[in-house]
Amino acid sequence: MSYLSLTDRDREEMLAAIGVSSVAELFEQVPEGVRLGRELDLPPALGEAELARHVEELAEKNVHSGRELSFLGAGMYDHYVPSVVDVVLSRGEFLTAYTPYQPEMSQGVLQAIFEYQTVICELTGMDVSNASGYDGCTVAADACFVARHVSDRRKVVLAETLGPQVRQVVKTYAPGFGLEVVEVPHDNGVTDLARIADAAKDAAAVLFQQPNFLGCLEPAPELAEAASEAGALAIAHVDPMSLGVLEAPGEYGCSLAIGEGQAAGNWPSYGGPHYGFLAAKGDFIRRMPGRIVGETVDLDGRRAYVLTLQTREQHIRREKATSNITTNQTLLALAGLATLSWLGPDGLREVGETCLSLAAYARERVPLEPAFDQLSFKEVAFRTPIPAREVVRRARERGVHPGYVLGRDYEGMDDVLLVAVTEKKTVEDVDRLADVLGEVCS
Amino acid sequence: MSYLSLTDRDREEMLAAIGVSSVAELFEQVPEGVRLGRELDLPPALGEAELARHVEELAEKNVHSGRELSFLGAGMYDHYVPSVVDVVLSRGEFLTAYTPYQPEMSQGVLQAIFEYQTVICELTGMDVSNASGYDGCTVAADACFVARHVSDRRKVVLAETLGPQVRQVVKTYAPGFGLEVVEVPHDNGVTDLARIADAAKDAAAVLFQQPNFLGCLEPAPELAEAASEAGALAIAHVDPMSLGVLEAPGEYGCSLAIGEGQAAGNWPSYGGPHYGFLAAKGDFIRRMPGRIVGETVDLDGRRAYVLTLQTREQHIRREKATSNITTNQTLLALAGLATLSWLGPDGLREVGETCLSLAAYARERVPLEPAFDQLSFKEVAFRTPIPAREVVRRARERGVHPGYVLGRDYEGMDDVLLVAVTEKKTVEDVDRLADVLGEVCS
Amino acid sequence: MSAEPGRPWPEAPLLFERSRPGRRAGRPPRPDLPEVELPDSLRRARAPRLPEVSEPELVRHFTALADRTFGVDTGFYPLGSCTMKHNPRLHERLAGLPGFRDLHPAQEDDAAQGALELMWRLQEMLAEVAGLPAVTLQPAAGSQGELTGLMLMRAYFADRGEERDTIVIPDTAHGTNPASVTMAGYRLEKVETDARGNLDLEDLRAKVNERTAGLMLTNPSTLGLFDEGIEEVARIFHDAGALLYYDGANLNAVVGISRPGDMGFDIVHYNLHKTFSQPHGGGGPGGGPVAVRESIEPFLPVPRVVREGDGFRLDHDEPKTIGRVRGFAGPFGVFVRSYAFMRAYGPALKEMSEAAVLNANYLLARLKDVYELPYDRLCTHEFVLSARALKKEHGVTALDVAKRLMDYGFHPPTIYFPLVVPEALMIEPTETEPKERLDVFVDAMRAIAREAEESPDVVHDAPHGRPVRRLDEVRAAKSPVVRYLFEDHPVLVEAE
Amino acid sequence: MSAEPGRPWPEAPLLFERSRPGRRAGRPPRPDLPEVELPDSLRRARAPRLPEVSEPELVRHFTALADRTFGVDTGFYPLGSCTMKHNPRLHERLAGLPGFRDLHPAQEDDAAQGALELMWRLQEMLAEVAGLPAVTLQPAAGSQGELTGLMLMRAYFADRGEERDTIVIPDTAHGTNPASVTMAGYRLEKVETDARGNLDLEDLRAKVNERTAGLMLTNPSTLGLFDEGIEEVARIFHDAGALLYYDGANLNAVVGISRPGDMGFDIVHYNLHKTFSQPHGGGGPGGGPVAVRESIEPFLPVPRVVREGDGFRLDHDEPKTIGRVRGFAGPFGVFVRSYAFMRAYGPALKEMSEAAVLNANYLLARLKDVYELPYDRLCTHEFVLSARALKKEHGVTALDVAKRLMDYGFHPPTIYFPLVVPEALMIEPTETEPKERLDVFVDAMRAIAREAEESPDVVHDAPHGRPVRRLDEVRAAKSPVVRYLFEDHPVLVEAE
Ligand SMILES: Cc1ncc(COP(=O)(O)O)c(C=O)c1O
Ligand SMILES: Cc1ncc(COP(=O)(O)O)c(C=O)c1O
Repeated sequence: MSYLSLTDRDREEMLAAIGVSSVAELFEQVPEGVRLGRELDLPPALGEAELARHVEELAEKNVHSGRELSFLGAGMYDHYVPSVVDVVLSRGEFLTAYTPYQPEMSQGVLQAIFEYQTVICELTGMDVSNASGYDGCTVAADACFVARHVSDRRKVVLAETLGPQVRQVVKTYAPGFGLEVVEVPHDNGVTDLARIADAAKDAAAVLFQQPNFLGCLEPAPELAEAASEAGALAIAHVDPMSLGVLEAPGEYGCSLAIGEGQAAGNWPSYGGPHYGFLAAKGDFIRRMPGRIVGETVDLDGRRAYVLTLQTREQHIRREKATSNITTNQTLLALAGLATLSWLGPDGLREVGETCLSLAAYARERVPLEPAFDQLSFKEVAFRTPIPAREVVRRARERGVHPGYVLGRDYEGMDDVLLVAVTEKKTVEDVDRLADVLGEVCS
Repeated sequence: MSYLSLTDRDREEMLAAIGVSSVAELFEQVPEGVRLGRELDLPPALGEAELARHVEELAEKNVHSGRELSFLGAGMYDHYVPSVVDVVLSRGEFLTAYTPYQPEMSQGVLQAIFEYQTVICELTGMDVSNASGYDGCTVAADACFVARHVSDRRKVVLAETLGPQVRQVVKTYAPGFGLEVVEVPHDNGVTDLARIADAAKDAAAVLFQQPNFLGCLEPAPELAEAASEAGALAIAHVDPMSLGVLEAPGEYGCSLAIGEGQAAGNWPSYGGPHYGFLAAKGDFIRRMPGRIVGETVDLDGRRAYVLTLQTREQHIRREKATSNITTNQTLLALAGLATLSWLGPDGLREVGETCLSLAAYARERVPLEPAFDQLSFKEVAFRTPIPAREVVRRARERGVHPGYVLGRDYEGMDDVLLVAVTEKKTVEDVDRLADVLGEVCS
Repeated sequence: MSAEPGRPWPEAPLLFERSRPGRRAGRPPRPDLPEVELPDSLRRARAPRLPEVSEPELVRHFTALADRTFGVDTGFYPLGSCTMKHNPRLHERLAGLPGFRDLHPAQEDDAAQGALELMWRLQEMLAEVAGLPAVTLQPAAGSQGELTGLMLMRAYFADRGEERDTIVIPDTAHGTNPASVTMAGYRLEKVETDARGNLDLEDLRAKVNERTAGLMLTNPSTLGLFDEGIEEVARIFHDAGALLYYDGANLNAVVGISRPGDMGFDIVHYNLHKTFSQPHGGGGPGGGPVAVRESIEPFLPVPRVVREGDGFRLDHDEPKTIGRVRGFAGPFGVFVRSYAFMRAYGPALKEMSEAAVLNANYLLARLKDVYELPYDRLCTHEFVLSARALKKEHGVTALDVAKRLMDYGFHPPTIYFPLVVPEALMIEPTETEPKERLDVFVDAMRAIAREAEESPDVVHDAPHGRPVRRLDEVRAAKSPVVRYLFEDHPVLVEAE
Repeated sequence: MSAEPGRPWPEAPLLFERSRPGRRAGRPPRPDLPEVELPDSLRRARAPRLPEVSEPELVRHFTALADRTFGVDTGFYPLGSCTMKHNPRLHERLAGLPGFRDLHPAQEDDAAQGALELMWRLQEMLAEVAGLPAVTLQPAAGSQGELTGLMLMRAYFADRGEERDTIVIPDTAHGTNPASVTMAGYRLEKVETDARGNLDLEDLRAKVNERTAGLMLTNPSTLGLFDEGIEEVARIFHDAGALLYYDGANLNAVVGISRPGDMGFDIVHYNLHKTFSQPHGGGGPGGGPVAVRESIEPFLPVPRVVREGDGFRLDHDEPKTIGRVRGFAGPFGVFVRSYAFMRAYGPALKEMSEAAVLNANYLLARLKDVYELPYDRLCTHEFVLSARALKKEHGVTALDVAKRLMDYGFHPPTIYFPLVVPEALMIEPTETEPKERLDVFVDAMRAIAREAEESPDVVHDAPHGRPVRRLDEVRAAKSPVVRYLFEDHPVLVEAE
């Protein structure tokens, strides 16, 4: 199958107009020596029906959340994705538009991004948000790049309770920025204040996560204060779905707030595409990485929206740009806008309350020791009497995926299972988890 | 959950503007005696997430064509529904528009219906098509109503090989039309010419199906000729997906052509909604039931489309209308338009060839006696050594639904299994069917 | 290329005009099998002239046509009698679940329990709403529900050996009612509407007798008024041994407030595509289930969805059934949507009707000083104004008002119906509209009334902002062009 | 209500302006459990001011915004360097299959075999297209592919104990290249383009030395020209022990015709959202896989998708890896689309590039007599014209031409890039456009050239048929308003 539109007749007329006798002639500019003298070695072409069947067969080989009762979280959550999202994703105009370089052609997507920026600022308590970053990991690297430019310090501090993948990405980027990375270990599931204060002394920034990767609520305000007092930027990595009940980073002294947007409006989709968000206080506006949409007027004085502050960007600033990002995650961010608007302030708060209650219920109901004696938002870490991997294996035989094995990322946590609940889970679901864990652990 | 938009404040302001003190007052026009004094006894309200989960659980209880290899046909077929259909079905403007009474607001849907009418006319070899009927059964009744008005005869003849449900619907409607219904039995799977000729003598119309319900190709041209010679209208019930390879009814003397559109662009969906099509030769245009879109111009001479010949319709003609239909199946018909346009003449022919070949292959490969010694389009009836119901039961245990038990509708066919193939089936699928039937029948 | 640069409506050529020989989109599977010989008499001689277009152009074509179509998703759509409410997108997801979408209707009952359970539960809920015990989901739309109801009357009386041949219908009735009466083989008897918009009881008593099979009534009526004499009306018919049929098109006004069964109706149809939110799809699909009293249940169409223990099945043999009115058990996809809709509200469905009636009365209150109100009462979910005065004083008709509304971004109301009101404007806001939308609609209606006085031409020439201006409908009907004719297609448009 | 009756663009208030206290759409589940106490320091004090809107209004809002957005589905979108081709709707179905959409990325490998197999097969196909053996799918977009490539260079040389700090980039390079160089901590060295649009070999030889880590090149270049000296270019760098990086943004020109690996490139990124049809979504998502030679494979990011027997798994421990550049294994949904796209064409992918190049050369042939062509050669999949003459003679700039094209129903081409061409108009039709679309585009471009001469004002004032006219972009940047500020929101528009 092909998606081409040219008929043989079209081809002939076009070649004639060009004044060549064959398509091959058009490629004479390609030196003989570098031409591929053969057909591409690719599997045979498929018609749409055959292709659909083939890919459906691949999809069938996966065990998705409809096939087992899953408590996997650890950064990707199965919060409910409302059907209004389908309106955004299914409209060809949004789906098939490029970055809105020509505002008159793209007022709709520009306005939507402006609305998204506002929603992110409201959630995080910030003044400016970009139009999205790649994901919750790369926005952390972006944030470090900002810190690198507003400070002459050459070190960033990462709380060990910050998502492992987030830390890994920062470590991959840091050398290019000329930044050294220091990690501060946790103590009983949360970050040690004294050690943060100490590490922050000569650091450009301190990054921590709320709620943290171990499922615990950090003393976020104190962490931010410790960082600021040491002259480092406080940067919080937050879960958008928690911000109906948890305080906004902007309210406790953070300069930047970042996060993974997936939980708000995107399906897990085996890891992407999703969106990362990055918001900051007003003073950082001209150091922000990525697209930003601004409000202005047209010649007739009509309100209108446009990509703005482009002097930050690479097509103008080139090597002096605040980032190299061009393609971002707009469509996913708009799904986030639709979801958060559908929830509204009350709905978001209710989601948060439900998560808090279910997590507390799980902590009681599950017949295992909580690994940490801390407050939870929607995740609880439990100690398992046998290796957590084995618990997962046995539980899955019973149709339940009990959660994430923290030993995957943390030394000495092979017997720690991170259980995630969202508002989609019911009391009965948690009961079933508890019963299955009871069975397989005894 | 509700889809209401009024806030308490809105309500107050509105009641004030109306000059009543409560919503209850608005209902005082409803006599005390007929008011429902209590709450409706309905299951509790569900939020979107809970509702989605509940309905998904219901859907999971069904064994659909993705869960077993199914050869069920008998009027509903799993031809491939191309993804362009999603464009039509997902656009809110098509989805949420009413019948296009105001042409300036609905040029898009009007033009699409005009295109649909053209496609149906091309397939059937007719001059006029309506904008769709309810389904392949009711259009048969509509056709009889047409015949009833253009002839003073009071009898319609139905070939017994015409779909059982089609015949049942005609029989339900006929008394109201003052029509008597006569059925002509089949002989070795096809309609007996002599008996049709005989029955047609004092009949207003003769209805037959090509390919017929038993999976056989009728001598359609001869049947039509026999009907016409007897002064009865020849009306063919045809499968749109067959009309790339099978002759168009308009070419062999039929006055009307009708059919079930599902095969062309609609999913089986447990029986609906789908669309029925009804097309006729030009002389019947002012007797056509249902909506018809016509071409005209606007005040500026721009080409435009509009519902036309409305004097046929009930809102003008009332009791003298050619039908009572108002709401029809437009959206499904447009899915048909998208599908047939996606296929084009070549694609439709190829679908037909594939069906013919696979049916012939099945006839060879399946280790059972064909019940009839006739040509097949995409369905073959086989005799089973044990009751066909039992064959179905056993085959389904092996993950294959082998087909439709003709004994459901036809006396003495409890041992006849109707196997359907479409272009979605592969040679390997047919091999698997053959092997399973071999196992379970021995 | 836009023939008129700067004109926002792009050209929309017909698919057939976009067609090029040899161009194609879909490529069906071609197994490696020999082609089958067919006798020439059966083999197609000339290929159908389907469009030959590529997929990209196909997608653009339908996108462009959608852009020239106005739906509830586009804006306010107060089309009276059509209940154009919001259609939840969730329903499209649910109807598209493989377990429903890919389920063959001939699948064995034991492998379709989820579908059967959904239909059975929907029947139960509909029965509760109507106040009648037995429901068939089979009819495809309201009109077919009417016809089914009339066939049920016929079967009911035949079974009792009674000869009744007349159906009484009010002058406000929708056209489908008389049309259904004819198709069912009944005689028609018209009855008048009185000064308050109720059935004229005098006229009624005079027309109901032993030949009367029944009444067909929409209540609230197409005037948007609840018949205050409904109890007496029911008495008159039941005393004469006749039945009452309820046209459910206006059910949106009274769900949870008053039930047709309690009003005295014996047979009721629902319009799932109105009251219960099946999107209307530019003309359809719909759903027209019918509910009846015990005495009529034996005659309902087959198959019927019945419960047996914890299971459900399709029951095909009911000796007294009228038979079947469409294929299979009905438009299942429609049931999924309406089931979801009712489960979302639950017992609060009453709030739906309350909001619908509140919205309508609010509009009425804010418009009746500028547009004539033939029946000066509180309305239910819709109301009918008249442009008679505007026409007399400024030559501005209901049609003109409707067309001008388009320029303000609204779909026009239903016009010239019901027939008893001259220059009728039939306005139904539905429950899902927010007050702001109603307010701007009021502003527009009032502005148009002013324009009618100050600058009638701008109203006469409306619409100005749509892809086309007013059409030559006479020409369309006089020399109908109802299909594309390729090289023989008449050139209507000089411009092209 | 449309402030200007008859104006086809309805008002589009911000969601926050549609908001009303207490109004809502979604109602999340609330289990019957006690609320949890939180310390005040953690508990949110002031609720975020998210919009409070009903679902019906939410749907209309996004529908209205979509109507004010132009996509490939709307029409011709010849945005140079962006490869705005048709995006098959099938891909949306496939990416939405529950087996993919609802699959958690931390799911055990044995329960994600279908996803892993799809990624592995995609890697294999991409490797064949690039002519390089090892592929990572992780990078989120082209820019991140660039950065990843540069990090690979750093790791590669570090591993060999070599000190190299400079990356050579041509003056035609896209802005992301220099930006990536900086972020990777490299120095930048610019090289000139010669009169034929190839790299200036003299200049190049002078600038490549033992400090040179590598070259970043787009080939065909952003001028749409294939570098005729590419073999010599490769020799120069390899002789100096440096590496060549291929910016794959223009790969659509040469798939199946010439492979970067065969050209001598050591590292390649692909833009799945350009060449391989991931819809661009108004800004993203994208996918930027990177392919490399054996010698660089050990440094690729983790996790890597590897085959083991008939199974597949994620390999996390590669001692020499640069680490991870984004979460999980990459934007999986994008992979599903690109995989399906490549499987549809199979070996015929070459025809895709042939058609893309044919379409571009046809447009070029029909336009070069009215617009200046700086490099008079056959082009590849795109070409760059200059409006310099128009500007000199009639004061009509590339920007004016772009804006006026909107009135003819087209999305404008890329303008003012590449920087080496004054008043640049960079036009890329892609392979999916039919000839008729190209012809009407040619007509429009020629018509605009005429208008520039005869009625330049209509061009200067363009667009006339869009929801807004030209914007005050200076004001937007001078006093930025980048979020809604509720009661403190500045009133920009007198009208409102
Ligand atoms: C009062 C009334 N009755 C009956 C009908 C017919 O219903 P349907 O269109 O579902 O066949 C309508 C539809 O507009 C109506 O308004
Ligand atoms: C030549 C070139 N290089 C790199 C990029 C950046 O790619 P992406 O937008 O995928 O990050 C682009 C995008 O426009 C481009 O045109």
